[in-house]
Amino acid sequence: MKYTTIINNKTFEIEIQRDGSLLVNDKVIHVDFLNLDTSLYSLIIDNRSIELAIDETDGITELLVNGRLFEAQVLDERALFMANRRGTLGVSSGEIKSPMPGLIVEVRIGAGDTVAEGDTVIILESMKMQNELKAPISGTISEVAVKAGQTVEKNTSLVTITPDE
Amino acid sequence: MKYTTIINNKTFEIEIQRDGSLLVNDKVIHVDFLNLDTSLYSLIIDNRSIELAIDETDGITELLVNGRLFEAQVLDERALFMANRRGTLGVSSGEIKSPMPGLIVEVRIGAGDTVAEGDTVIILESMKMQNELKAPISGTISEVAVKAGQTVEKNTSLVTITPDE
Amino acid sequence: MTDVQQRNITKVLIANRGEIAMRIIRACRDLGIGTVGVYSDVDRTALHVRYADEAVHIGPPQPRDSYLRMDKIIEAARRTGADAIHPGYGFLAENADFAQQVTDEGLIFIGPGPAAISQMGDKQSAREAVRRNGVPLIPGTEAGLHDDDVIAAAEKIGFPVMVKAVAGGGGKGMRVVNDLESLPNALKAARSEAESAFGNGDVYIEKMLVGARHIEFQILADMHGNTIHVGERECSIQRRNQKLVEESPSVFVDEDLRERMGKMAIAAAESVNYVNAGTIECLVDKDKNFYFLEMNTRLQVEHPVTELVHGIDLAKEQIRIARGRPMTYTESFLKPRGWAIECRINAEDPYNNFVPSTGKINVFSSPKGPGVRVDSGVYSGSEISPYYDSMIAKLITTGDTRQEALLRMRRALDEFVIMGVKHNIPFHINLMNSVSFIAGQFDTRWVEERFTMGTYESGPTEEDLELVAIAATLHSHRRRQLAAQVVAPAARDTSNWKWLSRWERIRR
Amino acid sequence: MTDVQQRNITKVLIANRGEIAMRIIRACRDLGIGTVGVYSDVDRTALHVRYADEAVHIGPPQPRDSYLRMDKIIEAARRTGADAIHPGYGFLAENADFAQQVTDEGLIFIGPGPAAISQMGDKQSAREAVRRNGVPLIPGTEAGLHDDDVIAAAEKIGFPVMVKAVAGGGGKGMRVVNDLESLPNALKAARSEAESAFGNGDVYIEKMLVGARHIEFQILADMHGNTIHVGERECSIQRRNQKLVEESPSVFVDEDLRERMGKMAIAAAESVNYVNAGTIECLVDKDKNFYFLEMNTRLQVEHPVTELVHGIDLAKEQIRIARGRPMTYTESFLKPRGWAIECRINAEDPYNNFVPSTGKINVFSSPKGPGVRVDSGVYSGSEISPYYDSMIAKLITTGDTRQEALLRMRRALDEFVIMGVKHNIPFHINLMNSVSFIAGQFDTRWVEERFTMGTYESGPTEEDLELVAIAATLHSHRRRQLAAQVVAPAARDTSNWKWLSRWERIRR
Repeated sequence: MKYTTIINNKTFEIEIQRDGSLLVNDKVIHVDFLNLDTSLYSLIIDNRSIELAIDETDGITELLVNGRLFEAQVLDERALFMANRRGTLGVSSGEIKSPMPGLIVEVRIGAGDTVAEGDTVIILESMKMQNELKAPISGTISEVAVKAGQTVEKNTSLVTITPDE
Repeated sequence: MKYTTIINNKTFEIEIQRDGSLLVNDKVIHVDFLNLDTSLYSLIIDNRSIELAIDETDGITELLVNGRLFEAQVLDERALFMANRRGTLGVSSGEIKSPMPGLIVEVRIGAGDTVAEGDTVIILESMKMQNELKAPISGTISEVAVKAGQTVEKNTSLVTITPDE
Repeated sequence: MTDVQQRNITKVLIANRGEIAMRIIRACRDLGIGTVGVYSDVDRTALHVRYADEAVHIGPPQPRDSYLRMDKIIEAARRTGADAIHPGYGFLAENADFAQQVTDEGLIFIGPGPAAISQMGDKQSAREAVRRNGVPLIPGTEAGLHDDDVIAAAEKIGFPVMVKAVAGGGGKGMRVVNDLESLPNALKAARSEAESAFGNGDVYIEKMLVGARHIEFQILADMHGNTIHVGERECSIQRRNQKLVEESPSVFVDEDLRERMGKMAIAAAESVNYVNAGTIECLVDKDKNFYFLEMNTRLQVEHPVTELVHGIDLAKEQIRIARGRPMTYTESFLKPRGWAIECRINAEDPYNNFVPSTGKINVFSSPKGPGVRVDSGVYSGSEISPYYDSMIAKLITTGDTRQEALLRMRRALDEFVIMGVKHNIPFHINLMNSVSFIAGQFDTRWVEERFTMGTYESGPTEEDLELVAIAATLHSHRRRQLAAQVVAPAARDTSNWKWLSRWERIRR
Repeated sequence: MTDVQQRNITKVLIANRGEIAMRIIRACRDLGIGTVGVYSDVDRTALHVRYADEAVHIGPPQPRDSYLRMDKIIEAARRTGADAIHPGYGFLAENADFAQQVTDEGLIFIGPGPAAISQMGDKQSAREAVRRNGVPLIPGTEAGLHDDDVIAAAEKIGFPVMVKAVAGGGGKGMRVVNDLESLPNALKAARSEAESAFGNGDVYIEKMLVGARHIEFQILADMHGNTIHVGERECSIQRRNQKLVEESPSVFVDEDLRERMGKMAIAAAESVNYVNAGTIECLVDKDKNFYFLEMNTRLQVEHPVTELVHGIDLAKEQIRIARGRPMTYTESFLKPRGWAIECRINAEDPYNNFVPSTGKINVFSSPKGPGVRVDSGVYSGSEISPYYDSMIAKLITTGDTRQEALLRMRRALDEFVIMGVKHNIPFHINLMNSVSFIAGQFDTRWVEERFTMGTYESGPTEEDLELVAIAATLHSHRRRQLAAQVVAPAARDTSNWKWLSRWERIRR
């Protein structure tokens, strides 16, 4: 099986061969990859031993290594083809979702506004805190789905940003 | 559903009623029994909170509460009927199994010998130790399945004792 | 011994949740005292409910309907026969009414008396009380002065000063003034802003402390007239007034300062006849001038660092004091042994403006070994709900020296595995790598103004990335293979039971 | 400072497994030193393999084919570029050949030199060495004496005495003799028994110590001529010569005895020019006479109790010494701070003659909170194999006093959950409840001769039994309901995937 794996905007071509060895960017690598418990894994390559906690949700693989979190996209040939056709390969989504249930305190933008990556877009009150939700990418606000005073559930879509061409 | 549960040679008649409440030896009890993780459970009855680790193997339910281990037999009506017919209800088995893989160092008894509960029957070497395996009940040795010098796997049947009438 | 009534405590109700409830349950168990936990709907499976001897349900998740319901908590104590209530921190811990009601019910409140709580709870009455005992306050003026008097006072205090609205809040009517010249205009602007915002144009000024540290002293006082301090805690690593890292001792406090501040802290506690454990919070400027900020009339989140360098158990000492016994110690603690650092592990995303994160903790594997203490109220499988604060654990390390404690903390942070919610362990790792933190050079504004995740995070090496990419790929690959197997169940020729157990084996 | 070559250590290979491998990996991490683990076939998923920076496979499960293979271990060090090897305890830790080979390869052996290991490894040469430095030995005779000389010696030594065969083993040729009268016959019987068992009738006698305690002293020595002791450990709680519980300090040791035994321990270590950490094991009789038993030339299982009462990290100190640095401390430790107790948690069944138990650990949830340290090499999901010893964790608690440490231990034992293998936590719980143990009244024979599980275990109350019966019934009931669901798959109308996830939800 051939996969294209994108992590930190870097692309790795990884082929899993019949004998279990890997071709990583055309280099042969022997790996020892074991599941230890629920989402805990141990990987030994060339005597180097690392332990990872791995979770996969909505097509994003999250990997925790020594306290640091990585997000990877693993695409097989079909998924790669589809992603290329849609032009969504490696592009961050412009959708801001509510990271937790809470109360919308302030909506700082309106549809049609332009925002820069990192601009505060919405203030959400939850867990005794006022939390600033920021634009993940630069672009134009295409949709604002909530208004101040509204309570929202976790993962509610709040604002959509269309990236600049 | 009605169950007969035997623990420490005491018998409890427990009926699980349709509304989820219990009849324990004819007394109505409301319980809050939750699974927390793998074999961890929390039980609250009448504000009393206990945590248990529970495992069931070969019809024996093992329960660990505050560092103490209990073994229970839970029989539904059919199983109770069968056990009564076979006369095996609440009777410890006279079979000695190997608790771990190891080497039989010594067999102290032969078929036909009588033994008392607690007599050392076999010496098994494993984990750098010589371990004495003792008779779980008093009775007559009906079968000796191993001899000194033999290596055995975990749970190998070693000796069977027929209880005295 | 003075004539104090000795009271017996055989069962304690803990009016709290999370790690502090666990901390108090453990202290009670160490003393052979029974425990009663209380829980809201979402906390049925919480650790404190599992570990308490008894547990009483007290209502819906919202704190105002459960953990803040004095009537339900007192009723729970009565029903279970508890003879004392420990409030923990937060919730009802600093509520004088609650302390009063508990006492009126004939129960023991494990904490200070209602009068001390209410005197220290009000900023103005607290300042008045401690001033009488000679405790230094941040220089400033009273409210209600004319501009001329304010200006004269400012000259005496020295610049920079802060102009603050009496009715203030949210930064409105507040001005930083760096020199005498700008003061009249600033006063005018602040008054008008406050007038329009709050309908009250009254302002006062306060000296602005630049580069100040937050340093606090642990106090213990019993009913026999003994009041001691148990050394200082350095709590300057804060973000939006939330402490993130605490240590004891403070790199900034020498023996002389410890002695002077300790005396001040005892005087502050004695000004309200304080009994039980409490904390005097201060700001200390670069020249080692210190000023009383407030007193917390309860056990603090960060109490473990004090316990570890002074070999004292503060929670047990609280119970002892509440029983009417003399404290175990009658001398203040002037010589910390070694160093202790605490990192608050919060369910919040350090890469995304520290937004809190909710959800189920899939994996919670805490570091172990020498010099590591973990106080937590969660476990693999527990839920982080949006109803309560986001702290999920406290990780505390000790060492002979600050450097050793720091290196241990780094190791322990690496070893800590929490999956399912975002958390701030990466923040702490970066902090432990920052030169300023290692050198002990920081003040209360440092994290917010000068610390960013990017600065101290070296990008992963090419080799690291490749390892992670390989793991991600193999993980996805296996999941897909498994999914393919599952949609073709006809191929199985074993019983469902066997097949299920095989499935579980594969997943392990 | 004497002229000692300073050597750098940047990467340590740990030639061991289990909790001690974890202990050393953590010490290295605290020091910023890289780590290499080694593993046999059955240890691929062991904790030490997961936590080491690098891991090298060294062969089949049997120790002789893996953890005892010097060649493979040295080869692993060479391949990974490790510059030092830590042997832990057991396996190759006290093998002089191994220490020599490691040194010959230009690697650093973190432990004493080969000469000291071999001198202390042989009972006879050890006795000779320490005797030269005035260390008291258990009174007795040489081998090879005539009966008359033996009888004369016995009169001087005093009764009871033990007659022992030189070629002895397994109790053969051994006799306890209580008075002079019975000695001649006993000698005759022992000689004839030894002759027929070993073909060698040579015997000697040794004073029999009645009611003796096993007390040992921790030693540290560096290359700069410093040798200190770090106080005593009480290790009398044993079963079949296996220590089960250790504490520091010992209730039996007063300041005077500590000073005298400490001097003796230093003299014993100096008799072989000992360098690095080691332990002098002694028997101490009721009259506080002490006798050298043997020296362990390595870190002990029970080293944490010493660390906790003296605020020292012995594993780090070992590495420091191996680097050629002077030790951090040059004075012996005479004043323990507080008390520490260690319980060895073994996979063995205390209700069934302590038979070891193997299998998969389904649940491993270790106690937390103040005053609790857990050193372990296992986790939920790991396998206990029959190839290695049965210790799965060390639980260590501390307190200001012995009583506090004991109560903490009780609490921590209650909190410890291990499922899947039988273990000896019930033994420790009963021990902590025993009056003799609480009073500190025990000797090395006490557990075997006077402690039974039944004596100290109060039967469960009727109420407890009922609760447990209810839990067992509900558990079985749910499993059966679930099984009924599974054998009727036709009733499902959701996809396999959804159904599987529901199944998993139900199981949680």
